Amino acid sequence: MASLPALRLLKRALLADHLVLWLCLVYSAALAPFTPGFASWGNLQTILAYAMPILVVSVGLTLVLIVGGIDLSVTSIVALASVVGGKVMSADEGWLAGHALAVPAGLLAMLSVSAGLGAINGLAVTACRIPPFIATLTTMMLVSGLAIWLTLSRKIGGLPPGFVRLGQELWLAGMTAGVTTWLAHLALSCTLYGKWLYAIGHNARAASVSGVPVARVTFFTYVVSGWFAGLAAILFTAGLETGNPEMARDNLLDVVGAVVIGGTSLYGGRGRVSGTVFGVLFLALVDNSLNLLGLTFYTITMVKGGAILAAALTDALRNRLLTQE
Amino acid sequence: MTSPIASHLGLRVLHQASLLLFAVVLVVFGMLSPAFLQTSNMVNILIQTSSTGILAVGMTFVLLTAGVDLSVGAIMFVAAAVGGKLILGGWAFGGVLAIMLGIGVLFGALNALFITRLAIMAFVVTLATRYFGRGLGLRITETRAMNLPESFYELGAARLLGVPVPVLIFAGVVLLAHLALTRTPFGRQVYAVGTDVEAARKAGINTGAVRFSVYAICGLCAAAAGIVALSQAPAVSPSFGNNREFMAIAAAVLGGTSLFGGRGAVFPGTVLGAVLIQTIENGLNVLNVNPYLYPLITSGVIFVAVLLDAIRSRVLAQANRRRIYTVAQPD
Amino acid sequence: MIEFAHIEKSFFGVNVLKDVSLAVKPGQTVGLVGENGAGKSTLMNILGGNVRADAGEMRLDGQPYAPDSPRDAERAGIAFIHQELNLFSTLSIAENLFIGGFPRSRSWLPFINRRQMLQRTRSLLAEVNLPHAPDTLIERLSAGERQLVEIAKALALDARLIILDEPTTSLTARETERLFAILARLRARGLSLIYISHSLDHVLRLCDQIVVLRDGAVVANEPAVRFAMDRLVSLMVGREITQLFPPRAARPTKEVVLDVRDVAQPGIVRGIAFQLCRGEVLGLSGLMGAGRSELARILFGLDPCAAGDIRLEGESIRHLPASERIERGLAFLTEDRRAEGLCPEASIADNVTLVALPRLLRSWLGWLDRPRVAAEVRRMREAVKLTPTARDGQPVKTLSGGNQQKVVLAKWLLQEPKVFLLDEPTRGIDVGARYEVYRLIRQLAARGTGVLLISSEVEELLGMCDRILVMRGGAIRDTIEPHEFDRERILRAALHHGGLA
Amino acid sequence: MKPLRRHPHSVLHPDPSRAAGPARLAARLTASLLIAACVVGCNKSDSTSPAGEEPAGKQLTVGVNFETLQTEYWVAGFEAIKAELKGRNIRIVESIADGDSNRQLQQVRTFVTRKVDGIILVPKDAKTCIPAIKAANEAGIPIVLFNRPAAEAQGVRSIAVVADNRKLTRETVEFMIGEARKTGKQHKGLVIVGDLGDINAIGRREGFYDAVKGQEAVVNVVAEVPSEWNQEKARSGVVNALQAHPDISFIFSSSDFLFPSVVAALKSANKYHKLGELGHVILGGFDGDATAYQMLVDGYLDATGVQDVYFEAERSVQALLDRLAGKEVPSLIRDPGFVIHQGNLEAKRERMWGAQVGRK
Repeated sequence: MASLPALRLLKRALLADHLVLWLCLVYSAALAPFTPGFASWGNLQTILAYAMPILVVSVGLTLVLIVGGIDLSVTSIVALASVVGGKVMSADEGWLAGHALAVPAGLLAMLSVSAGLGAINGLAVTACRIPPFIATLTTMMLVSGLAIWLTLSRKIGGLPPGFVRLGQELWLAGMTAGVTTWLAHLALSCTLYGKWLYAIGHNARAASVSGVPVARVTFFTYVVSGWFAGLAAILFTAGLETGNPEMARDNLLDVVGAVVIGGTSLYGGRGRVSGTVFGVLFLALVDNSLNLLGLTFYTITMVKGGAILAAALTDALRNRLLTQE
Repeated sequence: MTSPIASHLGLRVLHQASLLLFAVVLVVFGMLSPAFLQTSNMVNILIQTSSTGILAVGMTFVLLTAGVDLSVGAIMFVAAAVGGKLILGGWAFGGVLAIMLGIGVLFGALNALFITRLAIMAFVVTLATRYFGRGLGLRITETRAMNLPESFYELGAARLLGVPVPVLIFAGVVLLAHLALTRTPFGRQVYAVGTDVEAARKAGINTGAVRFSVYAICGLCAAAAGIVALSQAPAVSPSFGNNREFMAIAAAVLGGTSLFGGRGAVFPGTVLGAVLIQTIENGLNVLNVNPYLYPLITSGVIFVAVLLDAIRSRVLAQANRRRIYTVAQPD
Repeated sequence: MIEFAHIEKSFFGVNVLKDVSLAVKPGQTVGLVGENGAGKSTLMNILGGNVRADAGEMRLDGQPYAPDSPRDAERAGIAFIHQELNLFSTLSIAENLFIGGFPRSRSWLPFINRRQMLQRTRSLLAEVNLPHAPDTLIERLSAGERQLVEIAKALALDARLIILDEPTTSLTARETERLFAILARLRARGLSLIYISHSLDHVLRLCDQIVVLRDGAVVANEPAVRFAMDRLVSLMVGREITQLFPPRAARPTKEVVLDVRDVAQPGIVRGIAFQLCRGEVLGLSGLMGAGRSELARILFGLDPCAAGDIRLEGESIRHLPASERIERGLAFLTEDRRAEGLCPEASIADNVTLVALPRLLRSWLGWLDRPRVAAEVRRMREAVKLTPTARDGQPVKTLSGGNQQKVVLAKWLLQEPKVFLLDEPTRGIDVGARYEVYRLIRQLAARGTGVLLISSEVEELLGMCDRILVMRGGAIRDTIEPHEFDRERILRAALHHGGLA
Repeated sequence: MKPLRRHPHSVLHPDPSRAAGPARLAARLTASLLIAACVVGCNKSDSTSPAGEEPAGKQLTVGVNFETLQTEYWVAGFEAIKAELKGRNIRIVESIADGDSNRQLQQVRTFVTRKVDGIILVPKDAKTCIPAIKAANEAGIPIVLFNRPAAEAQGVRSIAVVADNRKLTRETVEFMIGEARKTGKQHKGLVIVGDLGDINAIGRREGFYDAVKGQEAVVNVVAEVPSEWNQEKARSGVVNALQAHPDISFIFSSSDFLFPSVVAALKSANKYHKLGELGHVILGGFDGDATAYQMLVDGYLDATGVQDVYFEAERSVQALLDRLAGKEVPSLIRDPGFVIHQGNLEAKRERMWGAQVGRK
């Protein structure tokens, strides 16, 4: 049966290590001739600028999924951090308006608030032992409500130019996202923390018997996830030059979708940062190309659903092939 | 060490934690506004719970098998969009309702097909169908709000023996679901599958069929919830049913349903959870609270409920821990 | 009653069953023994309808029998009681008995006839001597009681043949006796049994006929009276094992390494006091539920300790968390390998290094020293003689039970523990792997580690230990020195001079 | 004899630590390429050829981006702009941001990539659209903001064609208060606010409070119902408020599209009566959609604030063409809008988009 060369090729493709990356490349190659402006530097920039902040959120979520949890509050943390940043830095209404230290203080505030919110999630999950899904669902509602309440729905403009540069100059944003993603990758593959993360995701009880400080590592992971959301908030906020209480409001399922397409398991213990990178890239490519093709956004929504399903199907097929062999 | 009597009392209180919280919410709102505790307002709360409640009942089936369905809001939307189109196209009301329910089942079956046959995680499948459904619904409605004729409004306003029809539908769904879960072989098998799929398969249960059914039921409930929602506000807007899945899950979890499967009940559990959420919303309306505080208060109460539940299961686990010796056995 | 004729089965090109033929007569109890991987489970899965044979046939009462599902097998009157019980903890006893087919009230209504169900449950529970109400939830029953529910379930199906796979592993001695009494009654009623177990004394005691499988083929099929323990073992292993326990290399020292002083936890254990010396193998005997595992968990820091003191090399560790006790040299092999011992989906390498990783870092940042990690994995694999065909990156769930246990041992040995708590280290593993485990224990002791060996098998304790403690009701009831070693004395202390039921 | 062994490499999940060399290398290369691309790419941003030069004789292409099409109002605006462009033989590229400002930014950049000649944008809000406008400015593409203005920002050029939500709402509510005053008694008032994340919803909420401020003798606002632009929430909110205050007799809805919910709630409380009938609740709204038009015609609705969609569409396209032709165009074009009520229904219905849509 497998003697047909085409079939064998398909099988090998399915088992390839970076399937999603190849998918991205094939997809791009296939669409480029038909899509005006798709294969251009400008468009690549557009895609990257769009994908960068989402990537940072997704990487944080990847860690949480590997440890066997889930964090539904990441995008609302982005919103609140964005608001806090605006409140600190804005020339119009910021507490430190015009101050020389406004930008560093704003960055610090954004990152620490988001890490703090991550800590609340972490406490709810580890100390209170609330299932992560419901714990972070609650904080999602709370945090986004808080962001809107703090600003009374207003967007905060007048952000200092030094801060805005972070989002305007793509290389700065690219460096920030790239470096943190790379760090997360290294942490997962080369450090004790990474090994512990996978072990807890595989079997938290066995890990705890083996002396892994399960509660501490899990807690820390939620903090990191919150921190990544804060970092993403910096990119989002600088990119849109606005502290916005509904920043990233509709991105939650995009983020989860991208991570899952990247091959991270919702059951914990399985997943890679590189997969998430390609998952984010894939969704961004789909979104961008369909936009360029002038398709209506509901068609794009449907195609995205199809893409997620297709990715999951491929993953299932691949696992079946692996166990059959 | 606390005395056994005190800990026993504490246990009994914790057992009824969600009921207690519910009572606290009622008393607080009642004290702040006399209008709140009027019978007519209680009826209002029930009417307003109906839609989310039905959705949560369907969700309970899925959660009991350790699955999840993120697409219910989208199913509601598609069913309502198609139903709206048909009824504006002059179709008979009864026929439209039947078709809407059919769409719900169909969508649920689609979810089920991917989840049971192709063994993809429910979270991912229903996330994908959620996108798909919302896109499809927007396509059908051409992204604009659709106002529906009187028939839906009449359904919502009608009363049978003095009981509003939406409440009757809700009660009917709850009764059927409760009987199905507690009194039929299928219901008990749902619990079995949720506790341990592999064991259920070995026990000769057709696990595929059971899991298939729960998603179909969930789809059916979603469509029914859509109908009840339309009877409340006879219009399909592009945000119809958006993010309802989270409310439904929250209601089921507040009612004591475990996200890990095998534990939970439609009655009183899920019903209580759904009513609690709606009661908060209603009370805030009645008290004319600043709209910015709504999400903060609602999520605060949910958090307390969830926390109480977590404490309860911890205390229970401790109390149920096997004792090796008792004081009565001096040896 | 049931006949297997020339059954063949292979998985992924590996022959698991080779021309297996055997028969079970009505009312007969057949013991099925063999090392892990000998093909027992596959054969029984074919009989139970979980797997189909590649070749050969089965005959039930002379009729060809080829079940497609467990349901088919049940309809034919064959019930399979798995080692991991198939009960649903959140359902009641009655519901568990009838989960596969509830009695209906009326044919056109889908409702369960509860009255009939409860009534039948009551009579079935009476048959297995279980005095619980039919609507008791399974989660409130002990392991032994659950086993009895499983048997009642088989009876509810009107089974004529019951397959029991390792039914006694999680039972206390008293519960085992109770089970055997019920099995005897069932036999008297004409039921056939197939009994699979590593506890050879149980097999010898219970069965009429014993079939020995080795590498997928039947190597002996004779009446039980023709077997003796050592013959069974050598048939299973395929070579003579002259000595089941490896020889002692060194004597224990008098240097105390673990000092337990009046440890107590209300409701669990009380007044626990003993000393463990360097190089000593201290046995901990007692019935299941006597508090042995609980004591080990308290010593290791997984469960709280209300009173008393635990000293490791003279320093109190009572208030330290498990992770710090590990750092100070404590190790703990738990009884539940799958739930607490291993990360089944993770690789061999990751499992082996899990405990020792903090010592294999290159810098304080948590950077792993990969070459060293790989070297340590290699060293430990050799030390525990892990099967050489497995790759380091292979998930441990694909290994046999014995090899999995070796991985757990390797994980702790890498830490070079000063005190090793072993809770049922040989449960559910085959004879060859058992010997390896014993050898490793000896080696540890010889290197000066203090070993606390918890076991339900008295033979194992007698063969391995320098001293044996006996627990009952959460307290230590007897301490037995080598010159007093005696099966009966241990059992008497464990049962409180009641003797066996 | 040993049984056949499975090939050790193919059995299980790919092991990251010993993944096949070439695949891994390729993956790393691509990843670094992408990062490099973005670093190089941004320096090139100036070099994207400006598309602003006069396209003599060539068919023009205009990108139309709407933040949302969630309400009929936006659909009507969208249709009006498209009709306007088609009438002038201009090609249209469209995209909808679905309420996501980040996506909107990407979509505008996509327009720039496609080298459109002009952009008509309905921004998500005043501030988050600034980077999008900058992107268009940099590429030299004129950009018109439809219905929503951008916040003041240095060096950012755009043309905005807008109605003032706050002002128009204030006028509408002031008209309602006038009607209320005529009854000679004090009314209890209710306001339905929209999604608290939506800038227009906030503008209307503020307009409402501007108008009722100091008018407590006529209208005492006893209930504020948040709707999140959700019809079911709006209905239950009104029902609940009526529970607390059964004598509410003055309701302003921040959007006409919530009227079906308001009507349903009033009907169930038996309070839905025509103007002049006993127990009439003074009703007002905003947008001027088909439902509102029908309610006006049927005599249930007192007033609604109408934004002049056709005016805005025509002016937007004209402004774009003028700018392309090198003419001077003011940066803010006001749509005065108007309050439509029973008194001016006949005169104004031609400019009420809901009346036109309803007639179709």
